[in-house]
Amino acid sequence: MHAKTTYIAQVLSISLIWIFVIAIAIWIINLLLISIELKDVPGASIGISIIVIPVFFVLAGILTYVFIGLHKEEKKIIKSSQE
Amino acid sequence: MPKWAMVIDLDKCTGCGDCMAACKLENNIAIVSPEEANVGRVMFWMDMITTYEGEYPNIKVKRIPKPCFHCDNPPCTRVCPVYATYKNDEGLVGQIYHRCIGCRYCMVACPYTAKVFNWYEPKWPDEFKSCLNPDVSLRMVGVVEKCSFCAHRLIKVKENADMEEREIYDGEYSPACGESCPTNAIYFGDIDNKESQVYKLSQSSRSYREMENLGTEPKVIYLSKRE
Amino acid sequence: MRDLIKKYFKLLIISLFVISVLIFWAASGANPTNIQPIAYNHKLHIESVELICSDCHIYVESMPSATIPNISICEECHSDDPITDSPEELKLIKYIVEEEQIPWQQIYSVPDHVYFSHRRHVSIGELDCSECHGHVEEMTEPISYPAWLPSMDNCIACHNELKITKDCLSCHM
Amino acid sequence: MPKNKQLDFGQDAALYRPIYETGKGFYITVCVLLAVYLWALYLYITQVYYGLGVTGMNQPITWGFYIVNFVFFIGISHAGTLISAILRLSKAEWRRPITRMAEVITAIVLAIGGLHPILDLGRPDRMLNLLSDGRLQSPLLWDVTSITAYFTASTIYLYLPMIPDIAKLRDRGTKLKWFYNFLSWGWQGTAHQVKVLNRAINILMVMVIPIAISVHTVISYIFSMTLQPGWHSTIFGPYFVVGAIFSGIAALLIVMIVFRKVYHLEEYLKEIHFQYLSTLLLIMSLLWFYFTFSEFLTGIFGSQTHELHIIAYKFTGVYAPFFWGMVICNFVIPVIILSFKKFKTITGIMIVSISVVIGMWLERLNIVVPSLANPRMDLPLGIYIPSLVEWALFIGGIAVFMLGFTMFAKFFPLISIWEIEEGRKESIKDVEKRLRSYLPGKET
Repeated sequence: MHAKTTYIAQVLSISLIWIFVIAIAIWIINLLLISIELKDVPGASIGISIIVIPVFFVLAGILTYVFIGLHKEEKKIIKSSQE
Repeated sequence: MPKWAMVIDLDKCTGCGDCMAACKLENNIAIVSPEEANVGRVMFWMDMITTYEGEYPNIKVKRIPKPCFHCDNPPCTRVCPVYATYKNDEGLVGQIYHRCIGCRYCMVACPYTAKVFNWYEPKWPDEFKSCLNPDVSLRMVGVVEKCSFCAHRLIKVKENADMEEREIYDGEYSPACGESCPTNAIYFGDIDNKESQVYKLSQSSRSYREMENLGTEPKVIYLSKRE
Repeated sequence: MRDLIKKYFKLLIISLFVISVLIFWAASGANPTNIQPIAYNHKLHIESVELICSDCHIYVESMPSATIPNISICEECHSDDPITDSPEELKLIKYIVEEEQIPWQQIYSVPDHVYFSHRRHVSIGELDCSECHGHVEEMTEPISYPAWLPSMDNCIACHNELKITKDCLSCHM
Repeated sequence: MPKNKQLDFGQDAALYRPIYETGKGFYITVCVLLAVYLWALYLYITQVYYGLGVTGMNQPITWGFYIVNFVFFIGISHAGTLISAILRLSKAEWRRPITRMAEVITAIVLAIGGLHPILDLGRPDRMLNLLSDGRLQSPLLWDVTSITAYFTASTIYLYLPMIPDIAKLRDRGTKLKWFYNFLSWGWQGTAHQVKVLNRAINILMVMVIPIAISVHTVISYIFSMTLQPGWHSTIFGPYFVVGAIFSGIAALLIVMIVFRKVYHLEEYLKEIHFQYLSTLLLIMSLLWFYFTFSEFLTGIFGSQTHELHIIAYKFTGVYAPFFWGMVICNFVIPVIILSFKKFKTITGIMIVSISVVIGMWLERLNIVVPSLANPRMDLPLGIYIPSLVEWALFIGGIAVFMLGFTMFAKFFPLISIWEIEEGRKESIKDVEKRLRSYLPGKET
């Protein structure tokens, strides 16, 4: 029971980073759209958004990769110890 | 689209400072206390640069009125993070006080030091409060402000012209400084219109602009025989 | 003490939520009752007397502000003798006799840093009053809330639709 | 220290002890720092209430301490992640006790430095305008995005190598077991988990280096994108990065020396670590001097009026003492002390590090203020005297950093325990193998 609540909390915290990253992506795309609408140097905005958005997604991806990798192993250990 | 520009004839200018006073009254610019002014927080949209050359008793004094130059290629608008300062189609560089977050990046980027900042909530002596100009909004603490070429006058002038279904005639729109100048040293008009006085004066051999080498293309043109 | 807080914590949160929702609902949904000094009937004046907007709001076509009618405009038709048997007219006559202005409440207003001109919209732009003010000719009650909120979003929406300038300096000063 | 306690913690007792034993000193430090922080907060609230008039800034000098400190703190933050990533990448074995501290400095100082532009805003209540109507063309927005990216990356980079240590603390059992349990992500130390973690760390350290370099380059762009003489220079990007690493190493050395003393980590932070890091510091000092020299030489040789004007002002004007102080602190003292083995003791290194941190702060001041004090137009020279509020927020920033570091040290080991253990177990073999591969002859 206790392990389960911890796990849920961990999943929530991981989804928090995804919310953060998606929010940043939405923010930058919003700024990009504004700059296109106002014809205010959209080139600069496009350049920045192309670099920034993938960087954030890769960072969140690495964190998720580690999280999943560690937990898979933990489940295996628990299973084998029960058997 | 017209392109508004100002010509200041320094040979006519007596350096009286009437333009500064007219500007201050027209645009509801806050009156800063003497102590504040001494530490460099005085607020002028139309400033007067005073330089002294030579030594006593042979001193040459130069007085040059300096508004915002409304550059055609403004360095200030490029750095603004929130669209609070921008150049519109008629070449006016606008400052939107209600959007400004007060980062003062535009002040730093301006090579002409044309902008001023509201360090405190703007204040006026009681006698001034009753003669604030209702056409110009009051600024609040923590925003940047600058000469607008009296853009509020342009709105009215345009509306009058539209009502009468005609074009704006040369000299109809003039900022307060130009209107008040006792020697008529300040001309204002559409520099794209080849008929306008401003265009003709800008072609004069006496004309020069401040720091043309920066490529900012200021739209305030000085006329002077000196230099 | 701790248990008590724990026990009632959920209840407290829920009740706080319910109260705030109620307050919000009350503040937004509730119609303010008549806040004008006289229950002026627009419909009556427009239909039976055949007045048009600019008869009373006299500067709507020629000046930036349309103006709320001065009492002298009412006096042009109304005098000491009541025309109808409405009790509201008696109130008006009282103002006329005492030579006082009617304290109308302004409903439509823009902030200090916005320049809004009626003549720009009505005479030059040829907009109908109802575009912003709604169907005034069917109003039997006086106006107590704006039919259309003069917020920047609303202004920009219309300027976008009609392809009018969105230059900041054309409205802000 | 009673000896029987040492047994409970095993071999690396010195690393665990600060977490399990809370002395009086800890509470006193926290209270003092908290008081300083509250004082600064109070003064900041007065600034929000009255306006930026309470600072010493004025019309030509519109940027002052806040921007200076912003650049300074972000510079310090380069200590960490960048150094630790480079050391990890180059497989320098002596990195093991250093990386964690470096990463913590980065994460904390970056958070503090990143907030400095908000202190500088005239209307902090309109911050959200940046979200709804920001302009990506403005270098300030470049800063916002790159600092956010760096902060995210460096926090992850701090956290991931900490997971095994957190698991160790969890298994040992403390009061906050749920907390460590939550953070340890089910680490059991199996081969697969180690592989996953190492792979993630490897990807991250490659990613972190360009992000870190971009952050300080972009901060220099705030200045060099304007037309101001003294700022409008292409050298600014690398110059700022070098300066940042320079001050970062110095800050790292100070932290290492202080915590070595306080937490008795002499066993782990040995003389050799300081020797290596201070050699790096010496190199950075020379590099810094090279950049400064070429920056000024191009200015003087080109002799543009305004450029020359500002250089002359820096050399002889009101702020000249700060300029020469900067040269002494950043170049003269480090070179003299670090070049002679006699002076290169821990005390000597401490003196150098403090002087470098001060010198780099003076450098930021010398970049920001003199250029603004000399407007291009023939206006009177500006003068800037920082007010109490600005000093308070500076001191408050440092206090928050120290507070953050102390709190971190309370909850997590300051030296990576598992990496030390790994070093003991494997790296000797590893290094030997690597060495053999360098040498001529067959690898056996």
